[in-house]
Order: sequence, then C-alpha cells, then structure tokens
Amino acid sequence: MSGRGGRPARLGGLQVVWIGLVLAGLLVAFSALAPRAFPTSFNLLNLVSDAAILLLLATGMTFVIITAGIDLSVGGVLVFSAVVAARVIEGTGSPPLGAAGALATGLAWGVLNGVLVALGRIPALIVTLGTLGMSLGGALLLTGGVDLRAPADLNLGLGLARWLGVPLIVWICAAITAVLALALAWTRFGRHTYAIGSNAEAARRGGVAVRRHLIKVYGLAGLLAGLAGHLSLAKYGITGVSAHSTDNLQAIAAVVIGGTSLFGGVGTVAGTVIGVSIPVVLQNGFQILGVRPFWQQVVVGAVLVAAVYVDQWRRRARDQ
Amino acid sequence: MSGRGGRPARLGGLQVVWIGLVLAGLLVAFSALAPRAFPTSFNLLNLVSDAAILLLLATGMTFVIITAGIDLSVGGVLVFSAVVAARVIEGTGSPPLGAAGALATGLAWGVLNGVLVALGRIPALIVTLGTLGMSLGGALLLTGGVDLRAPADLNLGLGLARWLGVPLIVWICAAITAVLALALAWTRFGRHTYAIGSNAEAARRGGVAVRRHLIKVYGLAGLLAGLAGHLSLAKYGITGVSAHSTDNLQAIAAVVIGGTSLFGGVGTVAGTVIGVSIPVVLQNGFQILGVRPFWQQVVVGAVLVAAVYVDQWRRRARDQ
Amino acid sequence: MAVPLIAARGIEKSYGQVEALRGADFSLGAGEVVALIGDNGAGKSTLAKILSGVERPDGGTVEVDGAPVAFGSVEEARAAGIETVYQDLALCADLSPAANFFLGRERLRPGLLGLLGVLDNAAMRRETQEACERLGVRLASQSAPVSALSGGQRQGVAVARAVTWARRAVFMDEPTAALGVVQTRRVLDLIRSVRDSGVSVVLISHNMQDVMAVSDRVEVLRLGRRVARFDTARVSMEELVGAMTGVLEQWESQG
Amino acid sequence: MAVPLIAARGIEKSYGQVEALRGADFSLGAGEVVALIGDNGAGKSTLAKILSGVERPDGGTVEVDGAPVAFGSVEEARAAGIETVYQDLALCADLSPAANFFLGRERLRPGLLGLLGVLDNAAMRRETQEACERLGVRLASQSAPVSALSGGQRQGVAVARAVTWARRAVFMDEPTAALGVVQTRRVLDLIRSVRDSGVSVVLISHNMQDVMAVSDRVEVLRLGRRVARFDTARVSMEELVGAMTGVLEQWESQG
Amino acid sequence: GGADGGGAGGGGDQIRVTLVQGLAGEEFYETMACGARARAAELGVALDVQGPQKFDPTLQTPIVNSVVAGGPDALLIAPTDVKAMIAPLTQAKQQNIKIILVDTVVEDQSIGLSRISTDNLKGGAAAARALSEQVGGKGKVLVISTDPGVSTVDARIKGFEEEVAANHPGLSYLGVQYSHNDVGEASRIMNAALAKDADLAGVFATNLNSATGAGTALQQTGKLGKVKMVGFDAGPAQVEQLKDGVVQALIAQLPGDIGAKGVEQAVAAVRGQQVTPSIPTDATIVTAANVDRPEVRKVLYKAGC
Ligand SMILES: Nc1ncnc2c1ncn2[C@@H]1O[C@H](COP(=O)(O)OP(=O)(O)OP(=O)(O)O)[C@@H](O)[C@H]1O
Ligand SMILES: Nc1ncnc2c1ncn2[C@@H]1O[C@H](COP(=O)(O)OP(=O)(O)OP(=O)(O)O)[C@@H](O)[C@H]1O
Ligand SMILES: O[C@@H]1[C@@H](O)[C@H](O)OC[C@H]1O
Ligand SMILES: [Mg+2]
Ligand SMILES: [Mg+2]
Repeated sequence: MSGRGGRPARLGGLQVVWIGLVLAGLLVAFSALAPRAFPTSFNLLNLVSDAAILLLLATGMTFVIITAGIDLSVGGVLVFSAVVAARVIEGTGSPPLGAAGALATGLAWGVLNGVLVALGRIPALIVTLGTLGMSLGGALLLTGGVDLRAPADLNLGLGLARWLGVPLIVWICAAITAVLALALAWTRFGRHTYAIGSNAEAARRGGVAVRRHLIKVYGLAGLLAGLAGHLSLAKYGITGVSAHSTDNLQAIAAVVIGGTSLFGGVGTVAGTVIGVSIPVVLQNGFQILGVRPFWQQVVVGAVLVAAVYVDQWRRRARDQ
Repeated sequence: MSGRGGRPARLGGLQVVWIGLVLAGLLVAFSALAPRAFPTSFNLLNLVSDAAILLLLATGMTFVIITAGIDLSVGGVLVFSAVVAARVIEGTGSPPLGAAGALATGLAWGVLNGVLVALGRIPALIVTLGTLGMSLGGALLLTGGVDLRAPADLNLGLGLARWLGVPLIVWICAAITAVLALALAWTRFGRHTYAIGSNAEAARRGGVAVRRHLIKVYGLAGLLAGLAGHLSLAKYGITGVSAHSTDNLQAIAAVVIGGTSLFGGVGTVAGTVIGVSIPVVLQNGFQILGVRPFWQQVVVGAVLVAAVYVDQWRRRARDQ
Repeated sequence: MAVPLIAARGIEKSYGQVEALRGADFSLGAGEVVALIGDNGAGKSTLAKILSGVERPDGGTVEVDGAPVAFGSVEEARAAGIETVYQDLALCADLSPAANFFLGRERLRPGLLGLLGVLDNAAMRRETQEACERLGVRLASQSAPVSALSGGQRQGVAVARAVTWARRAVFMDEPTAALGVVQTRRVLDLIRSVRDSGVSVVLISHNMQDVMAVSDRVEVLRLGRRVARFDTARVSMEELVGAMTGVLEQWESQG
Repeated sequence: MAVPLIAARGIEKSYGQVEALRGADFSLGAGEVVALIGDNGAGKSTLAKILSGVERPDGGTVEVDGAPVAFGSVEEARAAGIETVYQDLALCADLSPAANFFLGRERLRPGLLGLLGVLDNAAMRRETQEACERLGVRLASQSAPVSALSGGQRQGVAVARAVTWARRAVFMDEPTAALGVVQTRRVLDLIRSVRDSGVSVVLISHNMQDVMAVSDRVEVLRLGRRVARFDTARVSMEELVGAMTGVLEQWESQG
Repeated sequence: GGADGGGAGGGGDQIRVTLVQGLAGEEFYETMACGARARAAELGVALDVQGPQKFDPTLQTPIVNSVVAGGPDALLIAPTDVKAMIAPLTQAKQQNIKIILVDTVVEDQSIGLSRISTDNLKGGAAAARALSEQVGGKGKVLVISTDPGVSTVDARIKGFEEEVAANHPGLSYLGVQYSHNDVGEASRIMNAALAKDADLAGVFATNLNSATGAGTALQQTGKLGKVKMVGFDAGPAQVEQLKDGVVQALIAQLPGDIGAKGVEQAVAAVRGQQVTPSIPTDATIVTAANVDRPEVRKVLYKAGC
C-alpha cells in the first residue's frame, strides 16, 4: 500500500533481523540441497566477491532513497569513471592517479545530480535519468564506443590481490560499507539524511541545510559509483560500456528488499547488505542446483516476493 | 526535493500547460532547424505511430503511480501476452481470440500484482520486479527462447491497417488513452485513485475500498500491457522476448516528465501523453539534425532535464 | 437504563511495548452527548479509533444495540451509522474540500453518465460549501486542495463531513482544537442539534468549558482505563480535572 | 515605546488567487507577550511563518531591533534568536522525539567522536525527557518515532523544543490546541516565565481565556489585515470577539 | 586418464558437461544448446545449460563461478568478453575443469582446449558484400545495432565498415545508430533515418531486434523492398522476414554445429583423447533465392528442439 498515512514507522533494527532470517533460511536450504557445492569456501567467496561492487552502489543508493530521492545514474557514472580511470592510467601509468580520477569524476557527477535536485527542484528520477544518458553517452564519446582495457598492473594487481584469502576488492567494499553504516546510524550526517526523507519541510524549518545536505548525499552516491567504476575496471579488466544498464534497478531493488522505504525516512545499510545478498544467493543457488535459466528467472522472482512477504507479514503481525 | 512536507500540491491542469509549451517549443525548434525533414506529415505520423504502444503502458503506469505505487513488470507482461496471443492464433487461427488471450493474460498478471501489493502489503517495487522476472522467464519458457512470429493475417492486417491515413493501432491507443484520461479526471474510479495516493489511510477511513481499488488499478495496468503485447505483436510481427527490458523505465519516465509525482496523489494522463512525446521527439529531432549517436544520448539527457526544469521553475515562481 | 447504543468492555490495545488501552470500558446511550476526557496519551483517540472500526482491539468486547460486533473495517462502522472526526483529520491533502467531504460516497451525475461513474462535481462543491458555511467556515477557493487550507478550515471540513453523514453516532476527537471562537460556538450548537435529531455524540475535548456546556455525561480515561463517570449536571470542573489527573482516583463514581 | 523587537509593516502574501495577507502590520516589544488572534483563515499562521523566515512575503517590510531584515531562511531567523511552534508542528514523523527536539542542533559526543560527527543520543534523550516533563508531557517510550505519539504528546515536543531554544522571541501558533488541561496550564505558566527571562512571546490562540490570562497586548487580524490592537488589561472578551468577527470594525483602537 | 580430474562434484561415472551461453533466450545460443543437447544425448553425456540475461561479463562471471562450484567435468562457454572472462575461467581451469570455447574466445590462448567459432569480423564483411550487391553497389547505407560494447556485434560492424571502405566506393556510409535492443527504438531510428535521407538505399541490422524494428518501419512507410536490408543470424523469425521480403539477405552462422562439436571436444578432453585446438565455422549468406536449397536449409537455426 502507499507508504504514507497512518502506518507506524518501521524500526530499522527489528526489520533487519527478519529479512536477515530469510537470508539465513535461504543459505541453509541451498546448503542442504547442494551440500558439496554450495556451502564451500570456494563458492561463498565467489558470492561475496561478485556482490561487493554492487554493494557499494546500493549503499550510496540507501542514503539517496532515505532522503526520498532516487539515483538512476549510478551505472552510467560507474562506466564514465572507469573510462576516466583507464584513460588516466594510460596517460600517466599510475593506478593511484587513475583511482583519484575515477573518484573525482564520480563525485562530480553526483554533485551535479545533487545540485539539480536540490537547487533546481527537478524530480530526482528525471535528473538522474538525464545524467544516466549523459554519462553513458559521454563514456561512449571518450572511448568511441569500444570497451577500454584496464592496464595489466591494475587488472592483475588490485584486481587479483587478496588478503587473508579474501580479495582486496571485497575488503575495500566491506570497509566502506561498514563505515557508512555507522555514519548513517550514529552521526549528524545520518540524522539529517533521515530527517530530510521523513519531512523535508520540517527539516528545513528545523534549520537543517536541506539543499546542501542533498548535494552531499548525491555526491556521496556519485563518489561510490566512481569508486565502483575503478574497482570494476580492476576486477573485470574492462570499462564495460554496455554492461551496467541494469545496475540502477539492481541497487534500488537491494535497498528496498533491505527494508528501506522508497518514500524516505527509514532504512538501514545493514538491510541493504542483506538486500544485495538475497538475489545473489538465489541466483547462485539455483544455478548450482541446475535449474534451467528461464525457470531461474521465474523462481528468483517468486522467491524474492515471498522473502519480502515473510518479512512484511511479521511486521504486520506486530503492528496490528 | 522530497515530495512530502509543506509544498502545496500541484494543480494538474496548470502543470500540463507548461510542459506542453516545452513540447511545443521543441517541435518549433526542430521544424526551424530541419524544415524539410522534421515537420513533414511523413515524419510526424511515424513519430505518433512509434509512440502509440508506449503510450498505453505509460497510461496504465499513470494510474499506478498516482496511487503512490509503481509497476516494473509492464515489459514482461507485454511480452508474455504477446506470446500467448501468438500461440492462441497459431492454435485457433483467429486473431480476435488471440487478442482476447493477450488481454486476459495481461489482466491476470496485473491482478496478481495488485493482490500482492494490496493484500500482501509487499512494496510495489518488489512485487513488480518479481513478476517482471516471472513473466519474462515464463515467456521464454513458452517459446524456448526463440521469438515467435505473428501470423501474417495479424501482422499484415491490424499491423498495417489505416483509417484516414493514420494507422489503426494509433487510433486504438489514442482512443483508449482518451477514455482513461476522462475516467481519471471525472469518475469515481479516478477520484479514488487520487485519494489512495494522497493518503491511503484517510481513504480507508473515508470508506474507500482501498485494497479492491488497488487491485483494479494494477489490473488495469496489466490489461493495458496485455493489449500493448497484442498490438506490438501485430505491429512488429514478432513477440520480442528480448526487446522490452527498458519499457518500464521509459513508461515511468514519461509519467514523471508529465508531472505525476512518484509520491502519488497528483498527475494527469494528458501530462503523460506529453511525457511520452518529449523523449521521442528529442530522439527523432536530433537524429534528423544528424547529431552523432553518442552525442544524442548526452543531448537528450540534458534537454530532458532542462525541459522539466523550465516546467518546475514556472511552478515554483507561482508558489513562492 | 435502556440498551446502550454502544457498550465497550475491557478494551485492550498495545502498540509494541506501549499499552494504549488496558481494559477500558465505555458506553454511549441513544441520543446522548458523552464527553470522553483524559490526559494526553490517556488513550482517548485509540478508543475512538477502535469504536469506529479503524483499529482492531487486542481484547475486550464491543456491543452495538446490545449485539456484539467486531468491526473489521470502517465500512462496517459506517454501515452501523457511526461517523468520526479524527484528531489527525484524515483528509487527502491533494484533493479539494468537496472531494474530501464526499470521499467514499461520491455523488454521481444523473442518468447514463452516472452509470458510467461520472462525478457530479458541481453538486458536491455546492453541498460542501453549504455545510462548511453552516459552521461559519469560509473557504477562499473551492478548487484549491486541502493542503492550501488553514488549520481551522481543514478542521471545519472534517467536522462538517462527519456531522452530515452520521445517522446513529458521531465521534468527535477534539473537533474544535483549531477552530475560531465563532466556529467553536457553532460546533457546540451543532452538537446539540445533532443530539436533538437523535444522533448520539461522543466529544473528546480538553476544553472543560465546552465539555460542561454540551455534554450530558462525562467519562474519564486515565492510563488506558476508565476511571470515572459523571452526570455533567452534577459535577464541577475541579472534579473533572481531579479525575483526569488522578488526584481523585479513589472516587469511583456513579453510573 | 522603545524600538520594538519586531516590527512588520504592510505585509502582503498571496497563494495563487488567495490573498492570505493584504498589508498586515504587527509589532512585538522586548519582553512582552502579544496575543495574535483572528478568525480561521485570517492569516495568523501565514504571518507567523513570514516572521520566522519560513515564507517570503510578497510585499511589506520587517524590522528587527529597528533594522530592516529580509529573512531568506529559517536559519537567519533562528540566528536572530527567534523560534517557532508551527501550527502543523513540523516534526519528522519517522524520528524519535529527541531527534526532533535537537533537529538542526544535534548534540555531539565529546572528544574525537564528536569531531567525527557522532551523536550523543543519551544526552539528547535525557534533555528531551526533562523538557517534556517540565510541561507535564509523559512519553511512554523515548525510542518510538513521533508518529507513535498521541496528538498532545507531539505538541508537547514541539512546544518544549521552541521554548528551550528561543533567545529573543518565540512564536507559538496554537500551542495548546491538543494539550490536556494540566499541560495547557503549564504552557501558560511557561509563557510567563519565558517572558520574565526576557524572551518575547507571540501567542496565536482561539482560546480567549488563555489570551486574557497571559498576554500583555492583543493584536487582531481580519481578512489579512490588522484591524485592532488592545492592551489586555483594558479589554473585554466581547470586544475581542467583536474585533475578530468584524462586528466592531469601526473601532480602530489605541496603540 | 582425465576422468580423475573431474571428481570435484561428480558422483557417478557419467560425464557432466555445462554449456554457458553468451546470452540466454537468444536464438543463436538456443540453437547452439539444441545442437549440444542432441550430441550429448547420443554420447550419453549429462548436459546442463546456463546463461546470463544479457551479453555481459559482469553477469556471466557469477554464473561461471557457480557452475564451477558445482564441479562439472567440462565447461563449454561463449565468453562475453575477451579479457573480463579470463579470471573466472582461470579459476575453473585450476579446478581441473576442461574448458572448450564456443562462438567467442578470450585473449589468453592458454584457456580453452578447443576453440570453435564463427569469425564475426568476416561475417560483417559478408554482410557488406551482400548489402552492396542488393543495392547495386551504390547509395546511402546505415547500420542499426544494439548497444556499443557488445564484442561480437562490434566485430560485425567493424568488418562491415572495413569492407565498405575497402571495396565498395559507391556506398555512402551513414554510420551506426543504436537501438538498445528495443524494437520500438529500432523502428524510431529507421523512421528518422527515412525522414532525413529519403533516398536511403540499404540497412545492415546487426541482430534480430534491430532488423525487426527497422523492418516494421519500412513496412509501414511503404518502403519495404525499396530500402534493402541485410540481417545477422538465421533464426526462424529472421527466415520469415526474409521470405516476407523484409530483409533481403541473412548472414547465418552454424550454432547447432558449434554446440555439437563443442560437446564432442569436451568429451574427448575428459576422456583424455585428442582434441582439436581450433575449429573455425562458416558464415553463409542466405537470400530468398537460395533459402530453399537443401545445403542452405541446413544452416538455418532451429526453433527449439
Ligand atoms: N500507532 C501507534 N504506535 C505506537 N504507539 C501509539 C500509537 N498510537 C498511539 N500510541 C500510544 O498510545 C498512547 C495513547 O495514545 P492516544 O492517541 O490514544 O492518546 P489520547 O488520549 O488521544 O491523547 P491526546 O489527548 O494527546 O490526543 C500514547 O502513549 C501513544 O504514544
Ligand atoms: N500554502 C497555501 N496555499 C494556498 N493557500 C494558502 C496556503 N496557506 C494558507 N493559505 C490560505 O491563506 C489564508 C490564511 O491562512 P492561515 O493559515 O494564515 O490562516 P490562520 O489565520 O492561521 O487560520 P487558522 O486559525 O484556521 O489556523 C487561508 O485562506 C488559506 O486558505
Ligand atoms: O553470434 C552471436 C549473436 O548472434 C548474438 O546476437 O550475440 C552474440 C553473438 O555471439
Ligand atoms: Mg488524541
Ligand atoms: Mg493557523
């Protein structure tokens, strides 16, 4: 039903527990059905590693959606930043400079989004649909439509590096997500993010610098997309100009599965972590079970709805 | 900024005038820049004809978004319905039976969406993301992943038929859109649609059968997607199993460009008609002007934002 | 006493950890004006919502005309002739006053158009205007949405709506909180005339003058329970305040 | 009279076709309690919003301490020491009472954590609790969001917040509308004690008893214009009502 | 013996092979799967088919990873990127899974015991020749494609462009427009192209949806047959388009053969027998004139199996 009206607000904490149980249930079920293939460190590590970059995008998206906004541009910004990183490394030979370039580029796109949303008062959906086209088109212009290859020292360096057996990229994404989870829950920045999404006018009257804050939030989402671009370049070795058209929907879905409301004001990063994991686990589990691709689509869709239903149903039982 | 909080609600009527002027401005500009190619009846008729089927989806989406919902499944439902229509015609030889099959199928998917949203209280985004996967996967299962061809009497009949020089498909889409525009603006059904999106709890307390109405609205969106599937089968002669992955975003964007708020409660079908037209006109105009493809993406994105900004800016001037 | 129109016994309702009602009783006779009073957070609004079908109680029984009911929805309560002015007004901010006034019972055009569900907006606007003016509430524009109204104008719309449609009973949860002096007087007059026409009224209010002025009886809630009942004619303002705040807890008063 | 703290002249404000203010005047001296009264829709809330920086007037001048100001934002008004209890309360329903109480001026943890922007939730919760209790408003749970509070509890939070932070003046737009008898008394006491500490108060209210009880002066708005000013000590309730409703239009009273 | 290597998950002694398509639900790859299934059945091999919903390495990588976790004896894969798929395939190799590349390849020559593919570059050149012949060697020609960055399709465009530049001076090349694999978009592109250049002579549509959309536009503007079109792949829908005169020529690959040969090579590799490192397959130009000939009929893709 609509997110407005009398329904009592969710308590982030409780929510996460329930959807987390759903995830745990899925893990147990797949482990029971494919005991020798699913619950192996090989498989789980791959799972985590495949989800890491999406997690960055979804974390940024969590902040944006909590302000009652949306960011469709993440995939385009990711690609554009990857292209910039590739070009910078090509020119300077320095992967760190490339990373800096990707971050700066991502930030710039994000700030542009924020300025248009906050100062231009244009619906976030339109703004970020526009910048999605602009960043993708821009990336294609920079590359002539051909995927750029990552220089070997990036692809074989950061792309393959491990620490304690876990890919460095996973550590980076996990660390950043953890920091942002804490920032959202415990800092003034996080508090203002919730306040704006809950009631932007009340936040404004309360003296929150709503516009500046929105610019920061979209900037953060852009920055994370820029970083994701660099990491994706390192991991896959290509800029992926055609590969990120569904990133935005994937990230938004993860955020919503994790209990964040599209209407703003509630949500947690922990929920988003689970929200990223559920579709990834489903896909992996069904592939391992050898479910045929078309059936997978059907089954993943159905289980997704069921998973969120379980969560919702628990909450409703509590409410009424 | 967020759709909630003190900002006074938009008056649908006034809004449409302004964004309509933006569209008119674009038409004039392209006509001036490409006087021999753009404003020809040949080109304009094609424009209309290419926008017609998307318009059906966007009209259904308008109702859904006004209830503060969303429907990501339209593209999947379209494809599934087209497949059903193709199979029915294959089996019975009767295009009308095929149309009936497509409509019934679309309606069924829509009602499923509505039931899950209204009774299951699952966020619409998740429900329709799930049914998108299910319907697309289902369509692929029915076809084995191979596009089905429409029987010649459909493709060459309804697909090519014209009345007063305008394709029959355009007449059908225009007529349905007009009827629904009136229904939204002038009937009890429309009134309840607005009420639910404005404040679902108030509507419930006011005695509106909120759940039943939501099921009807999603059912309507599904029905229109089913019809779109049949028309698309007739027009393109193919079920298009891989061709409709961006229909949902295109329809949502059209609705929002047309001034409907993602937060529900406000919006018009007339706005949506303009919202469908603007991107189509931009794309066509820039291609005729010979703008290079990647630049086109950039420019379309930028002009889209600018167009909505003009509209927004006018409204703000009035508000403050 | 005759069979009461509404009799609620032992109503319980919790929201998570918070027990809003802990076995509250309440009764309303036909044609009577009962004031329901109590401190902030005492549970008055929650009780009103339960008796008008908006919320489901966790425990307790409700009888209407002596027969037990379990209102599952607002429709059922409305079907029983009960209307409510909610404290949060429950208006659709994007819709016009008239659309809100007729929400859920829209007037249709006569003839074929009506069969097609076409609204008779002119008639609805007219009737809404009249009902509001009867309360002394002036609406500057009939087409502006409710979000453009002043606080008092909104409340006027909500009160006019409930009073117009009630057939058996009307719950009014702080109906005059935002109203001006004149409008408040009109609402009090209205309460009397509604009662005289046979419709019972439950008035939830913090204004003891108003309570004394229009009610026949007073029921007092404290911490989710009914702690006292009075005949208005035989009670003083001090006693009422004492009962609400718990100073007079000992006195469980007459029925 | 000394230079007034706030002096507004000829304020105009239209929303589309509706002229909410048509050249309204208003003045507030240092350390005084002024009641701003008027019928529903007279423009009281609009005037309060303009003087607290939330809305921009279409015309007219505002002076603070004799110097013209053009509040472009709430921050500026707050910087001038002006706080407001809005009629719609302006609370974030999803946040806790404490989060709302400290909105825009969050308390940070001491030391490094504070530099990192980490909130001191315990302290904020404690102070909020105390401020609310001073008003007699009990919050069942400190962690439940504002959407779970009763109407009066919400208003208590809003009033406590404004009063706590005001340094020069506080606008209260119907601050007791949802409050219980005891809480209302406390707010009236609070208004007096705030005034005694040197902070001016503007009280917007429809309750003439309250107005008579706490205000030093009364300004009356009608149809977007100031139509009368009174010293409270020298006016009767009938005169006030007359001025609001226009019966006494002729009397343009003393300053 | 190679059977010892496949022990990771294989219980019985039946050989387990997984085919990872470049794109699930696409006629080319479905035909490939049909070919592979038929041959697997003949050889008594268990075949599982998986594939991403887009031709995209970031979507294919997790699939390869989960397939590898299941530990088949051999993996038949159409890698979606020459570079991005190296890492997951290296991981697979390390698990002792025999890798056979079908349709597409990766840069690292050490991956893939056998490579069976059509040369898309050559396919593109063939399309250019076919189109040139259809338009009589002169006039404006346009390419409509899906999205930039899809390597196979990009290769076709490149082959087309190089052939036009080198050998067809009479053709005036208008460039590529991208339809994002949306039939409506392809139709809009065609309409705008016709509005701009009424004398357009020919179109190369690099895949099914582009051809369908463009064909619809031609049909509805009465330009069918006046503007010649060459398409890629020869699924049933494309063949119908050919017969209906919507397209004048199709470039057919041999997906069924590729799949069947892939299974053969995989089985050989698992059994430790001789494998053939490189098996190039042909592209055939199909026209209305030759479509009914038996040798051409053979190359048309199958509608399910
Ligand atoms: N939806 C809800 N979720 C959680 N707690 C609630 C909810 N609604 C009410 N409560 C709690 O129940 C108690 C009673 O609330 P209620 O609104 O019935 O009080 P009230 O008597 O109407 O008070 P007031 O005079 O302030 O309007 C309060 O403590 C409130 O916090
Ligand atoms: N945002 C708005 N958009 C349009 N009209 C508005 C808006 N805000 C106020 N108005 C109109 O301005 C007039 C004055 O409103 P205001 O809220 O200032 O009245 P008020 O004196 O506070 O009344 P009340 O006692 O009912 O609170 C009303 O007619 C109202 O409809
Ligand atoms: O040949 C294949 C082609 O038909 C498909 O469209 O995309 C992938 C290619 O490898
Ligand atoms: Mg209450
Ligand atoms: Mg007011």
